[in-house]
Order: sequence, then C-alpha cells, then structure tokens
Amino acid sequence: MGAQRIIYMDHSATTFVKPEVVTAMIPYFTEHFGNPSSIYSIARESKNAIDAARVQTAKALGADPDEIYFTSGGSESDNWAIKGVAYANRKRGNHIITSAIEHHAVLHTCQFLEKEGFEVTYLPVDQYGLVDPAVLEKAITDKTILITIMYANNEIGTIEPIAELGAIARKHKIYFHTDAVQAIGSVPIDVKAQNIDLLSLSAHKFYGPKGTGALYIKKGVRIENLIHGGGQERRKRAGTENISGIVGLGKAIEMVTADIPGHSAKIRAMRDRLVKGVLAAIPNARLNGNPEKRLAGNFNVSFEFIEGESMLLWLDDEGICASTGSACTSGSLEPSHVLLATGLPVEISHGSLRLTLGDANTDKDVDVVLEVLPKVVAKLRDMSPLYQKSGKEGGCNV
Amino acid sequence: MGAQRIIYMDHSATTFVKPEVVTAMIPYFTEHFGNPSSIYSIARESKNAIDAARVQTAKALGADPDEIYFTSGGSESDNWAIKGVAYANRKRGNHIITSAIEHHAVLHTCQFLEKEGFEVTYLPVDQYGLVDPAVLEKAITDKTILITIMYANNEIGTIEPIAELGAIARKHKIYFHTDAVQAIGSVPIDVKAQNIDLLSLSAHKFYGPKGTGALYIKKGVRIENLIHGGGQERRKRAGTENISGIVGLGKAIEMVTADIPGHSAKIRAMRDRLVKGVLAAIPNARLNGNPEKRLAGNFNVSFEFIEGESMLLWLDDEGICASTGSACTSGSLEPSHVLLATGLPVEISHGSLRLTLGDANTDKDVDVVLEVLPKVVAKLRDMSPLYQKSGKEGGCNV
Amino acid sequence: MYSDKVMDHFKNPRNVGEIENADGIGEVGNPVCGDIMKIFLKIENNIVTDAKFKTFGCGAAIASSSMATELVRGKTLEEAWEVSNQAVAEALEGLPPIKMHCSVLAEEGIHKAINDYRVKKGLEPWVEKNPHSHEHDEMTCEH
Amino acid sequence: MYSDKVMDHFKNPRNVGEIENADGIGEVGNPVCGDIMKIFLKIENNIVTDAKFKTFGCGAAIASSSMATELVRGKTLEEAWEVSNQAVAEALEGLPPIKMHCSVLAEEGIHKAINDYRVKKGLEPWVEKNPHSHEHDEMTCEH
Ligand SMILES: Cc1ncc(COP(=O)(O)O)c(C=O)c1O
Ligand SMILES: Cc1ncc(COP(=O)(O)O)c(C=O)c1O
Repeated sequence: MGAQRIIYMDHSATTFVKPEVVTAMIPYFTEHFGNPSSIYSIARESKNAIDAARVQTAKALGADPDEIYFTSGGSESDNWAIKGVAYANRKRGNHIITSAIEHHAVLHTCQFLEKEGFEVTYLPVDQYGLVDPAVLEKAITDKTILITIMYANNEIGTIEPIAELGAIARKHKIYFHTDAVQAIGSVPIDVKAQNIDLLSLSAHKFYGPKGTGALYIKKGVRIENLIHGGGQERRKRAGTENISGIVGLGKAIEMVTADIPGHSAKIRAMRDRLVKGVLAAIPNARLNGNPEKRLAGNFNVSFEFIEGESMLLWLDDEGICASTGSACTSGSLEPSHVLLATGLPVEISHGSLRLTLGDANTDKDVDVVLEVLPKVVAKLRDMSPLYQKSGKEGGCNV
Repeated sequence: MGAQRIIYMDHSATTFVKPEVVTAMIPYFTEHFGNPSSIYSIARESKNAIDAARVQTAKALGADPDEIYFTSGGSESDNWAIKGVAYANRKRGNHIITSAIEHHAVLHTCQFLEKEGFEVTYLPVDQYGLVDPAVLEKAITDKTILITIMYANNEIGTIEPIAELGAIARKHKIYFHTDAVQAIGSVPIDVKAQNIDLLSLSAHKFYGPKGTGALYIKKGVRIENLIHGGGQERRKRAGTENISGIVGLGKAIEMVTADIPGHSAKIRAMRDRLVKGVLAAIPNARLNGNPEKRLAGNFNVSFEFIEGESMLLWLDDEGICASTGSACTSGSLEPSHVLLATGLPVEISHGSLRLTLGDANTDKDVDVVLEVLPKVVAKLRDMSPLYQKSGKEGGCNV
Repeated sequence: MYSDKVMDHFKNPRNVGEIENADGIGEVGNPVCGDIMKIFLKIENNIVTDAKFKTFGCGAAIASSSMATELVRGKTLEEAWEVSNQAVAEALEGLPPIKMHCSVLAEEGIHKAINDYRVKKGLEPWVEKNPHSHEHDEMTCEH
Repeated sequence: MYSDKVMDHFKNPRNVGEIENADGIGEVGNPVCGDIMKIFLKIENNIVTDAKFKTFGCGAAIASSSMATELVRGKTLEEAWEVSNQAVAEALEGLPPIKMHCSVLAEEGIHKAINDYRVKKGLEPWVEKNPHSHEHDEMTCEH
C-alpha cells in the first residue's frame, strides 16, 4: 500500500481530531496543568477552561452550563444515565423502556440491570429502524422510571422521533434519556424543546478527542453517581478532570454545531451520490435504514451472497476504511442486532457494509469507492457458493 | 505576580505532563486516529499502540499485559475494583474491609455499597496513618469478600505494609485491592510478590495525562464490569479507547519507573531539607504521617493557631502551589478525615499544609519556601485570636 | 475563586488587632469549625469610633472581618446593628456560596460585641431579627 | 489481525472454483452463521489430483479454504483425511482464536468431500476421530 491515500469512510466509528482542537488542548498538558480543585492561580486556569467548555457544550444542546457533566465518553455517559436513574428512583418503580437497536452501551447496561431486579422492555422498530411513539406509550406501566431511546442509530443512521418520544415521557412524568452520540453535529438538538432529561455524547464522534464525553442532566433529575469519590463535577462525577480532553470537547462541539445545515448538506451531497452510484452499479444490494430520516453521512448497504469482513479487507487493501455492523463489536462478527431488528435476514445482514462520510472526505473519495466497491463485490461473489443458488436452510453445525 | 516563577509543590494533586509523553501522544490525535476495534490498517496502528502501553504498564507492576485494563483514571479504577468485586462475589459474602484513611474514591464507593446492603469495616490507623496487619486479620469474617487498603496515602504520604496485608488476604482467600495512585514511581511494586489481586493507578499522578488510568486485575479474579457496552478491553471495560491517553500513560509509567531508587533519592533529599528547615524555623508545628515509611516527595505539617486556606492564599501570592487536606476536596474545607484518623485534633488539622515535591522542583524552590513560609505563618498567627490562648471548647454554632 | 475585593481585604486586612479596654467584644465561631472571629468595638456617644478584629480562618473569614469592621466604623449602634451579612458580602463584591457563612460570622461578631456593650451598660441586649441559627445548623462546619 | 500468510491466501486464493464432475463434494457451514465452504475433489487412484473451493465467509474462511485445498492436493485419501484444522491453521502461520473455527470448517469440508466420494463408491464413510461437534456447540455462529 505504502503512500496510498487513505479514504476514511468510518466517521461513525471515530473521527480524526481537528487541528484546531488539538491546538486548543496542548497548553493543558505541560503548561496549565493545575488540578482545577486546587486553590492557587495556575489551577484557576484549568477551572476556567473547564467552565468555558461547559458553556460551549451547553450552548450546543440548548442546556444550562450547570446541567453539563463531563465523563470519559459515550459509554460512561450511557451507563451513568441508565444506572444512575435506575438506582436513584428504585422506590418509584423498576421498569425501564429502551429499543432493540440501541448501542451496546445501553443494551448491556439494561441487561446488567435486569440481573439486579429491574425489568426492561426492548421496543421493536420498523423495517427502517424507527421506534413508533404509539408503541412506546403502550409499553409504559406505573412502574416505568426511565425511557432511553437513541437519537440516531450508529449503524443504519436512522434518526428517531425524539421530540415525540420525549413528549410522551414528559406526559407520563418519566425520565427520558437519549444516546445522542451519533447525532451531535448532524442534527440540531434542543433538549428543552425536545423534552430530553438526560443526553449522552462522546467527543471522538465529532472531531474531538477520544476518552471524553458528557452527560446532560436536566436540573432536578434524581440520579445516583456512577463514579463515586471526590467532589468534582459538582459532586456528581468523581475523578480529576481530563482538562485537555474537556477543552477539546468544548472546542469540537462548538465547531461542529456552528453551521449544522450547511455542514450536513455538504456531506449529504457526497453520501447521496455514493448511495445512488453503488445501488446502480451493484445488483442484489439493499439500502438499510430510513431513506429520509437518516444521518447525513450514513450509508448502510447489504450485498447478498457475500460476507462483510472479506469486503472490508479488500477495501482496506485499496486504502478504504469502512465497517460492517458496529465498529465496537466488529472484532467479533456477530450479525448486527440492529439489522436483525429491522427484519433483515441473518444471512443478508452478514453482507452489510457501513460507509460513514465526514470531514475527511472529498468528492474524489466517492469516485474511488464507486470504482473499487463494485469490483470487490464481484470478486467475492465469484467465489461464493451462494451466488448462483439461494441460501440453504438449517442449523448452525459448522 | 506576573512573570514570577511558579514553585509547584503539589505533585500529589497532579503533575505536569512530561514533554516526551506529550510527544508520544500527539500522533494519535490527527494521524493514527483509527478506532482500535476496526479491521483496517490505520486502526491497527491504534491497536498496536495500546498493546505497547499495556506491556509498559504491566512491566512496571510485575503483571502480565493481559491483566492490565485501561480506565479513565484512579477514581474509575477504584470504583470498578470495589463495586466490580462486590457485585460479582455477592453470593460468597457481603463484607468489605478498608481503612479510615482511604481516598474518597474508595470511601464513598464503600458508602454507596453500604446502601446496597454490603457491610464495610473501616480499619483504624495509628498516629502515623499505618494499618496494623493484626487488626486487619481480626476484622476478617467468613463473609469478607474484599480487602481494599491504599498503597500510600495521598495526604500524609504514609506507605502501608502492603505485602503483609496482601499475605493475610491471600491466607484467607479474600481478594486484595490496593489504591496505588500515589505510589507509582515512588516505591517499587510487584503485584505477584505482594499478593495484590487488584491495583488502581492514575496517569496524571506520574507525569502522564489526566483522564487515563488503569486497573490491574489478576487473572481469574471474578469481577463485574463498571462500564458495560462494547467489547473493548477484552469485554471488561466498554468505551472507545482513549488511545493518546493510553499511549501517554504507557510512556509516563515507563519513564517514572525506570529508576525508582535514584529518582526517589533526589526528591527525598529536597523534601528532607524542607522538613528540617520548616520545623526548625516555625514553632508549634507538627509533622503529620510516618517519619520513615512515607512517600519521598510528601511533607505534611500542621501549624497551630492558623487555618490552611489562608496559608495557601498567601503562598500562592508568592507563586508557591501547595494544598491543605486532599486536593480533591479542598474546594470545601472540611477537616481532613485522614488527619483526624491519625488522632490529630480538629482545630489543628485545619492548620495543615501539604507540600509534595516532584520533578518540577529544584533546590532553589526549597530555599524560597524556607524563606516565605515562616513569614506567612507568622503573619497569620499575628492576626489569630488563638495565638496567645489555647483553643476554646464547644459546639459549632457559627 | 475570590473577587479582587476579597483578595484585597485578605491581603491588606483593615483594622487587624485588639482594642485595649474595648467597650464591646464579640467572639464567634469555633476552632473545630475552622474559624473564630473576635471583634473589638470602641463606642462613644452611641457611635462606633473604632473597630478591630482578630480572626482565625480562611481567606473569606479574614476579608469578612476586615470589611465588617470597616462598615461599622463611624456608624451609630443602631446603624451598625443593621449591617447584615449580605451587606458585608456585597461590599466584598460577592463571596462563593460555600463561604457565605463567613459573612454571617462577621455580622454575628458585630452583634455580639454590641450586645456585650449593651449588657455592660445595663441595657437589654437586642435580639436578632433574622436569626441565622437554622442556616447554621445546616452549615455547621460545612466550609 | 491476520498473519501475512492468511492475507496472502485471502488476496490470492489458490484453487478457487468448481470442478466439473467432481469425484467428491463437501459443503459445510451455514449462511446464517456467516460462512459456507464447498470443497470439490478430483480423485484418481486414491490420490487427490485436484481440489477446488467456493467459500462465502470472512477472510479466515477464504484463506483456510485456499490452504486446505493446497494441503490435500497430491495426497492419498488417507493422508488427506489426516489434514487437521491445526495443520491448516499452522500452515497459515496462525489464526486469531475467534477465527480457529474457520480451519475446523475447512477440515470438515475435506472430510465431507472424501466421504461423499467413498459413499458414491459404495464404501463405508470414515468417522471423525476427533469430532469437533462439542466445540461447535459452543462456537455456533460465534465468529
Ligand atoms: C490515593 C488516591 N486515590 C484515587 C485518586 C483519584 O484519582 P483520579 O483523580 O485520577 O480519579 C487520587 C487522586 O486524586 C488519589 O490520590
Ligand atoms: C450510539 C452510540 N452510543 C454509544 C457509543 C459509545 O461511545 P464511546 O465509545 O465513546 O464510549 C457509541 C460509539 O461507539 C455509539 O455510536
């Protein structure tokens, strides 16, 4: 491969950190390194930097700065929101509602809570991955203490009707959490207008550093700590603050939300050309997710008769970075629970490819993928025993 | 103050990041930014970097690389170790033993578990802050599932007899966790020889970045996840890895453990001169902690008749960064639970000052502090109504 | 953390010291809580002609003592009694919430000194209009 | 993740295709599990004179098919039967633990093709010496 240009189309897995963000972070390593809890002047620089990032983050969400709590990322935020509300409100009830297509940070947390005596309803989704507000409302019982539905899905990019879902939660006086890890910068968010009580985000999904995230917690929400200890984050999240990371998050969210419509339009145009080109060039291909209500950069497609990992390896060989299923679980090629929840047959879900576009991409990248991908699919189909015949039924005796 | 030189004597609160560490981290922001779970080549760079840091960390502890799990810092590691072992071993028992002088990340976690039905014994310490192994052994019941005693105390620097405590835990087949956040780089650690089953560390205490830590978990230890979700860290700690942070931790721990005796000797020499000078120059001063078994950089002293925060403010005015009580709680001037546990009267504990030396210091710094500190103490004593008379007894009706 | 005004009164405290044969002395606080204020008043013709203090405590406690003694100087006893903790905090251009009790301490020190004077004179001590005691219970040693 | 050898056999798979009128054909795996291997053998005088495959699956599945067909070519049926999944994995310079089942699949594909030949010839099919079935139960679709 050597000096080959890398075509990075996996922005939903993670993004590069913008140079402006790195520049903002650097002074907080060696220079303004003081512990923000300390009293002396150099520590005040750290504290001011965190305060500024809190304002930037709050502004991006329509929240108040003192409703923003910094964490180590999306997974911690999800764990905290769900376990924290569950533990603090146990006396009111033990029922949680979520959806079948959540990220594992939500699903596995819910499964843990099931072991702890909570009951969890996993709402189904339609063929496009949409949760039906009417179905949510029917699932509510007088024991329901939390509804957690993701803002936008990381695999198929489907954007959920958050304001409607939030309104239902509000009507029934149930806390509403949304995992907005994939939504930041792609869709305008207003936690007040959308009735959101808690919202998770993760900096490395919007050109900020890895290992930094935030949880928005509306004033008055009863929540137990996830990480107990020192009095940081107004006694809600212990641990010496990751100042440079927090500064990076603040700068990144400010940049990525400065012009959401303009930014999305540019990426959507590239994505749409890619979708059209791929579906035109490759037969037996199916677009996953909702054609309209989807993240601007997301393209998820299934190619029959072939398997995803082998596609990724060939694409990598051409310098194209993509993923199949969720990046977080692609170390193990389980069929995606998201695709299955939309009703896609298992064997077809194995042949899914996710290309997520972002600021690393140009029109030229789209050209290259349109040239390379059909060849890769053809090559793999040529060696697939399924290509001429249809899939065979039966158990999994390898 | 302006261009005044800063004399940083608060290394136990946090340290500056070494330039070599920053240099090692930088490429992982914009260049090798791939998600290590991904399959393509650029992500493999991230994965390799994490593997290398795991080896560096393991080497510093005498552990195997696959016993190292990266976290967001010392607080998370402590929470994970304690809650994780508690939840996973609940069937065997519900009793936890810790000490009265632990960091809040341990104490508040234990208090949370008490609400969850666990029983916690808080072992007393002697006047120097030492836990007595015999007292530990007596506290063990057949319900004890975890003993957690810190390696070295963050306020008074006392180093606990970890190997003996570990041996007792081993003898009774009880998991032994130690919060070694303050110990890394100051004392040689060998988890196998010292019978340690779990060990917490935090990079920003040894010239690494904030927001990164690790938990050593001995092979075979039964532990529940704290952060559920994706399959990172061999399915034990979810969340996209903070690659640059992890790389920084690896580099920092390698550097700080390269020559522990030599490095400590240099810092101890400065510290000893400081202690001697201060105690000689200022009457009614008392050294807190153990005179021998203490961290090389730690000096904790109480001055009667005055209060700590006002000392810090005056020292800050002279460019000297210090702390009173634990940095993490110094936003609120509660009397230090550690000093109280050593039997120091409350009113005297209010007048405590912690100076922790490290790589930011020179002999010149010691000279300056020796010149400034006696003046500050004298000035505050001059305006103290307690100075001529002894403390008055009574309740706290402000 | 602190306003410039607080830092000014902390670093250059006004009226530090004792008044020999003071007409009224008020000591409040407790070393266990980390702050004690001792206020000395000189009173002539119902006017506070001098006020001094000695304080063991944090930066806010010292600044509050300094400001409180400044504020009561030259006032009648009735006016001095009305100097509230809010007035002290405002004159200091604000105090962090967890430090507000220091201004309360200053108000109470003044009150105690005034009543010490009144009792010595054989007068009825004045009673607190807005006793801070409830607040104190919550805030006991919480600083 | 993969060794150079695996990548070589993935990118330049040997023996892809079908053998018309093959003497033995073995198909193993299941699309639901994400991999299917179809092995074709040409057998003359008890010797595997040609071997080909078609595979639907991940990189390791394709490389294992390629390597297994290479390994059995030119061998007697008895020798070919002895080509174990470990042999395939070793020849590939190792497979990640979660991918070992791909080499198992290849071994079983060869076995199935050999027995297909034996049954067609009216011979007793050979039985697996180390049936991987227990392993499979645990690993069902776990890749
Ligand atoms: C002994 C001890 N344990 C735990 C911690 C918590 O570490 P962190 O602030 O990195 O979460 C600290 C430092 O604050 C500490 O000194
Ligand atoms: C929707 C969603 N939620 C949560 C996460 C977890 O975020 P992180 O990996 O930063 O912990 C991710 C990304 O991996 C995600 O896409």
